[in-house]
Amino acid sequence: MNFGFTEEQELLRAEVRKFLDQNASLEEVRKIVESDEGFDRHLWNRMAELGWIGLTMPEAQGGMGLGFETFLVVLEETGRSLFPSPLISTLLAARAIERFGSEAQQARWLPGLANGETIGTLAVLEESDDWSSSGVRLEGKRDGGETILSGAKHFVPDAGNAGLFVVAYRSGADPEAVSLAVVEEGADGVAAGHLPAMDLTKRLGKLDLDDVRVADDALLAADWAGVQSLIDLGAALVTAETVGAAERALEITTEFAKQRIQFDSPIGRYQGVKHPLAEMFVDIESYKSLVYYAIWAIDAGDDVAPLAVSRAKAYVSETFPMAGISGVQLHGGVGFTWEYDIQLFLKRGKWMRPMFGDADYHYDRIADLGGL
Amino acid sequence: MNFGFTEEQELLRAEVRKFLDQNASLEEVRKIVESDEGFDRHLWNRMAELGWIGLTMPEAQGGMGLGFETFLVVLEETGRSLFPSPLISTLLAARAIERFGSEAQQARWLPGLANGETIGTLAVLEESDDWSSSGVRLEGKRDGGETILSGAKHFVPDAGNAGLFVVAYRSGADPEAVSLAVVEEGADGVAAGHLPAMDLTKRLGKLDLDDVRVADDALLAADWAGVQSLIDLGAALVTAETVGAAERALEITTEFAKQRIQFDSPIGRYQGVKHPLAEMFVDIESYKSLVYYAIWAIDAGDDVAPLAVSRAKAYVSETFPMAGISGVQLHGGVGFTWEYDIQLFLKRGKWMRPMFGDADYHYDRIADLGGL
Amino acid sequence: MDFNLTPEEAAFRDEVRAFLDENLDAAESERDMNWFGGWLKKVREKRWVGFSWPKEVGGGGGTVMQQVILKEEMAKRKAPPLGSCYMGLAWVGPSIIQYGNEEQKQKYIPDILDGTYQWCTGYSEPDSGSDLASLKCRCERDGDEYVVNGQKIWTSIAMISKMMILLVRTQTDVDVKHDGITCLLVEMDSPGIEVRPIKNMSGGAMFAEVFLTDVRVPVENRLGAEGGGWKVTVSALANERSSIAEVYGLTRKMEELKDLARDTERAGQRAIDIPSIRRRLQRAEIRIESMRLNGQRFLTKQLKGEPLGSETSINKLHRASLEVEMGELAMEITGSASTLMQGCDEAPEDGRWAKFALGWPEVVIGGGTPNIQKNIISERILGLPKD
Amino acid sequence: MDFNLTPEEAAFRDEVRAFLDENLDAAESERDMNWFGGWLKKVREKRWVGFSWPKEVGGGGGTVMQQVILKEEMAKRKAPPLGSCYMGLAWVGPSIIQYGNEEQKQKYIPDILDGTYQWCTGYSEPDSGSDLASLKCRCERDGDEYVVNGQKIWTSIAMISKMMILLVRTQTDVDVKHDGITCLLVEMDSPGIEVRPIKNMSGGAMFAEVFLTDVRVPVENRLGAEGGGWKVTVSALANERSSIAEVYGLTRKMEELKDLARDTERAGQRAIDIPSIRRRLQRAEIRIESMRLNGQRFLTKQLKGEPLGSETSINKLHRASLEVEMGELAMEITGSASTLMQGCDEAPEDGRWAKFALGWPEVVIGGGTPNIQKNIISERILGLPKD
Repeated sequence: MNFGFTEEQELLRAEVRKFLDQNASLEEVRKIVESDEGFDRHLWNRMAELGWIGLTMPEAQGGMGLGFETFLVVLEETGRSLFPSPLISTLLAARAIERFGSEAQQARWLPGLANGETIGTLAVLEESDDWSSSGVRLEGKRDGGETILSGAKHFVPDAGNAGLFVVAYRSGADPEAVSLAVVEEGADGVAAGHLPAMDLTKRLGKLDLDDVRVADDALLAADWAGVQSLIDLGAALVTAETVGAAERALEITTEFAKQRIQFDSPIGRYQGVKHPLAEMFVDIESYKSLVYYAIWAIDAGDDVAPLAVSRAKAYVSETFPMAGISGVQLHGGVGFTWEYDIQLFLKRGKWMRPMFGDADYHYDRIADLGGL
Repeated sequence: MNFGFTEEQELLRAEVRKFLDQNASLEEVRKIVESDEGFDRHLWNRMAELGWIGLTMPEAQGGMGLGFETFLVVLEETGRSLFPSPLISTLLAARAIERFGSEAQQARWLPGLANGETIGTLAVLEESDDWSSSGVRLEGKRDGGETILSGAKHFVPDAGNAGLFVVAYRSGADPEAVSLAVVEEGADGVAAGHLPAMDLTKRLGKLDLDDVRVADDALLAADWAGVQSLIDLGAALVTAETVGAAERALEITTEFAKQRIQFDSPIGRYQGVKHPLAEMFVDIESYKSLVYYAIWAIDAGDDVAPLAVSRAKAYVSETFPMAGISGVQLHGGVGFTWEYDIQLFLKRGKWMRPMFGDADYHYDRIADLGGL
Repeated sequence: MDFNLTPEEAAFRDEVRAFLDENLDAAESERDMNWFGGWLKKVREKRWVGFSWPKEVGGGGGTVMQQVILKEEMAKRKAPPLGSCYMGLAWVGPSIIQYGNEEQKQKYIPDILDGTYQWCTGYSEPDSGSDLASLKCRCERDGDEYVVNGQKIWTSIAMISKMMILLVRTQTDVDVKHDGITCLLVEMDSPGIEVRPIKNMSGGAMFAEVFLTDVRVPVENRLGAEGGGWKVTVSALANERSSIAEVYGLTRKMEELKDLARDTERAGQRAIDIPSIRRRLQRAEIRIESMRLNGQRFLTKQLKGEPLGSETSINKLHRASLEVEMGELAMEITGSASTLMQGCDEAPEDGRWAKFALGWPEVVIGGGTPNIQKNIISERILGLPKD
Repeated sequence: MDFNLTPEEAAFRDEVRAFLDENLDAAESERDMNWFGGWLKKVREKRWVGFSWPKEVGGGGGTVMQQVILKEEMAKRKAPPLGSCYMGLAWVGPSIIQYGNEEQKQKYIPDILDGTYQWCTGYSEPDSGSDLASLKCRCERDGDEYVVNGQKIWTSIAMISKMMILLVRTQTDVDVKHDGITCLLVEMDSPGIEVRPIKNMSGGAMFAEVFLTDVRVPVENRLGAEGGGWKVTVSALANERSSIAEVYGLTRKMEELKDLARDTERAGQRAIDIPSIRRRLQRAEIRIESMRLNGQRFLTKQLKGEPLGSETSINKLHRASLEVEMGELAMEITGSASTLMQGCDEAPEDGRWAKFALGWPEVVIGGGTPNIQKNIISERILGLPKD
């Protein structure tokens, strides 16, 4: 029984925190998101050099071959600083290629993903906003040894910056006949862009596919169970990143409560302020435990993984958005001004809630998986 | 627009409160419920003499012919003092006879109900605990000009003390073919008694009917809509009585918070104590408004009555049980001892919750009635 | 109790309904600023702008019940506002009517009713918080002028206002801090006034900071007596006690939210049919209904001539949680699209719900945070000791 | 991270499972007191009673991980308790092992392990509240005896105990109130002891008040040094920090609650299929799972030799709300029958859920009210100022 991080992992955490503190303070982050791309390609490349992007990718392809448990440490830190980057998206694309791609496919795409040159993303949802297999209606039509994709993918994270899309498409009549294709930006008929976002540190976009011809060597050998394992992973990674964001939101509000004087004493003296903060702490520590365990289970290939992920995501989807609201409320008048940082975390809460399934989806999933 | 009580009604309230303060302090109530019957027949008779039991019954039958709006005032007071009595039960039985009985039937039973001699009750539920028409399975079999009832009615309020049962029975094959029969205690095959109760001030029991022969002159001309209007009335009266109980629970806990000293100051100084009390106050004032309005609508014969009742009961069923728990918790260690009064209100909350439909039932009813 | 209308009240309600039938059937596409201008003209003709004000100043002289009926019918039909000078109608006008001299009434009231320009209210200061009377904005008399120096904050629509009703301190050596406060009517283009909008988290700005440096205000622009400004303010504040309008605003928003839940499909079913969504909508609706009825209970007190006290905090607390909850519900209903903002086809209803979900703090915190409301109830109504 | 068991740990788990397979298959009807006696004998033979205690005093010498495994497997199979001297195993035994002399160990430990009789703990006093060290129970030495006068409250099972571990004040003129406290082992049938059960709202009594009037206790019954009683207590309290056992208790109750929801029909459907019920059960189950994992994170700290601090309040808060919520859920599931009590056929499971729904305060308030836990977290962990 060991529910803690190794010394190496703690060193990595310190390294990432130092990097982000120096390069991506919240003040800096506010500037970065004002740019067209919404992230800083220079910092992205430096993170790639430090090996953080390829951390979980195979060593043979330029990665470091480590587990998601180690990557967790990076994500908690990017969450803390609301760091804008296509990290989770790129990782999911790479994971798809690693698990369902041939050696040739891995060699073709993974090195570019690991070294930061290519930004990847996973495109599953369509207009129906349905994470089940029946939500995937984009048909892969066979035509002369190629597969033609025509339609649109919605709510695609980092769509406007991605060079590589791992696209879920319908491969047959069976409800679960869904597979994955790799589509590259710049190919004929591929158009993608960002949409106006509430949380400027996280961009969603749309991918339009207009008679895009995909050669067989760009099809991955995934079935619906495989796609679902990627959705699970996405939910786990988003939840892990939220742990960091939530801890920072709690810190910022706690600090405010210590500093802000009203009626001659800090507002943090009042139970009406301190008790909600204590409740936030209890929630954060609890979904932290849930997501750590889920990520351990993913790494260990344990059957409990999907259930563990859904429990964590249901908990965080239900509680963190309200924590953001509570944080703003406890700040009083200034909390909702653009100038104060707490509102950035409120927005992160709203972005996070539906990502890779909201609470309703995950409660239903728990039931489908044989849980309650 | 007038959402207030008349001077006469306020005088009645003062009179009832004085009577109950003098005769039914909580100390006295604790003694009364230890008796076999669980209520005080002497006080009951005095209340009858004062006209309170027959308040809403027709003047021609010994009642006072007033509206439920006036009776509301009595109920808030019996709620305040957790006064144990078959008041609501008797009223519902009388209402059934008044609305669905012939003049002869009214003359036969109402005077006894109005003057306190007969205790009445309404028996609808069966083992299935289902308030819909399909919950009534007790069949009325016709045999030689009589109707034979054989089966059991469950969760019958005041069953052990009632002399007269208004029993819902199935009168035909249609799902809504339900009517009412008057069954008297002492008749062949009728057996009823109380069951061990959590809230000793409110007794539930079971009515067993073993080939009970009911003559036609004991059948009321009610259909399912009529039965449902009685259920609605029951829900409204229970909610009204709860308003009084809730106000008293809040008073007791507030008083405790003012008196109880910890770390050199009254615990009521802390927001962790005072804010839950403020929230209780908001809830009480709000379901008070809802139930007053519902009872006005019943008196006025307004179509909104069922919807208004269900809104009030859903609100009170969801909030008052938690208020009782909160009251006990705010008392700290002593709250759960038999000696302190606050636990009596916690129990009242649990008794009230399912009576004439819990929150789930009433939310569904709201939807059935064309609401949300 | 009697919730029925008298024949006279019913007749007035029918008049309002008939007006709405006639004037609200314009197609949605026609509802542009021109349409709104026409609407304002028509309701002005009916004397429904400033309906509660006396007829002799140009108001409608409506009774309390008539005001309620008018607000209710307007809200039910989602009618646009009655008048366009928002702060003038809510705060400034009543103060001028009660404390202004004849000249001031003639100069300002007609423009407020016609919506000729906007007013703002210079009350709060950075350090005054909920303790309004502790304001410090300095004011010295210099001949026929007052000279003002200080700062105001949380001033709504200051950036588009032509006039400001301003509270200043004309006397500092007072025993009671409520004394020595004076109320001035100030032109916003006076030299020395700087307005800095406070950007909110939606990226817009409803409030501003107002900096006043040697701003000269003619003495005739004083409202009420010198040192009598607190009374002027309190009467304006009292005017805001009734929550009837808020309830109808919420009711209207609730109807729109239900429409959203009916029209949004989530994984093959209507959002409104998802049990967790439906139950939360139901709960919210019941709470709004209880606010409506609470408001009617308060109204009954008012009609009997009794003053309203701290019980108005009840509906404020309901509203605070409902504004948050309804925004969150809109987010959950619209799912992955919930955080898309105005300016793209994919954003539900062009991002208005996303904006709504960021808009509660201005409403909730503006009226005093929930914690403050709970203190008011527990201390003033329940009699618990101050913290 | 590694949640897998080592081969040795897995072997121990298998041993426990095999034992349970063999000894728990007795039919339910056989599970009477005789059966329980047999069970106690068998687990005593396995040395699983006092499993954490050193082997030399008769304990099992189990490692921390083995203790966790044993508790987990027992809870999963709903096995009866390991031992019957509840307070002795939880509080008294560890104190005697650490502070008792050889004679005391030989005299008391075997009886605790065998469950020969019950112990109770005389710690709290009417005015001491959460400030245990402020206790006042007077104690003067008279030759070879101590003479005790005072009152204790919230003493569990005092009415059925033969012995009491009692904290008294042997010195009053101390600088620090923790000094001057002494720990005595007292026979409950000593003259001058009066036990008054505190009737709880279920009508039963788990706690009692204990009145001590000129109670004479031989000096050899002192545990630890005179004036060193606080240390003895603190070590016993520290023993209670791990929440592993609580979690399995809740898990077990949750399984029973799910069974109840599956077996109860409400208006034609299983209660578990009613969306509002199911969602609340799901939420509760996730919180219990998070408690289990929180406990394992704390356990990891313990295994690394780090002390546990205020973070144990996390699971205490979860537990407090879960105990209430699960009781309420049981009530809602059983509907109209929910408030029927033991002693009639109509009461669901003979009224055990009704009793459960009244039983949370003893658990929740006993461990410090939720408000106190929130103060601990916000002050000691988050560093907010004291109120």
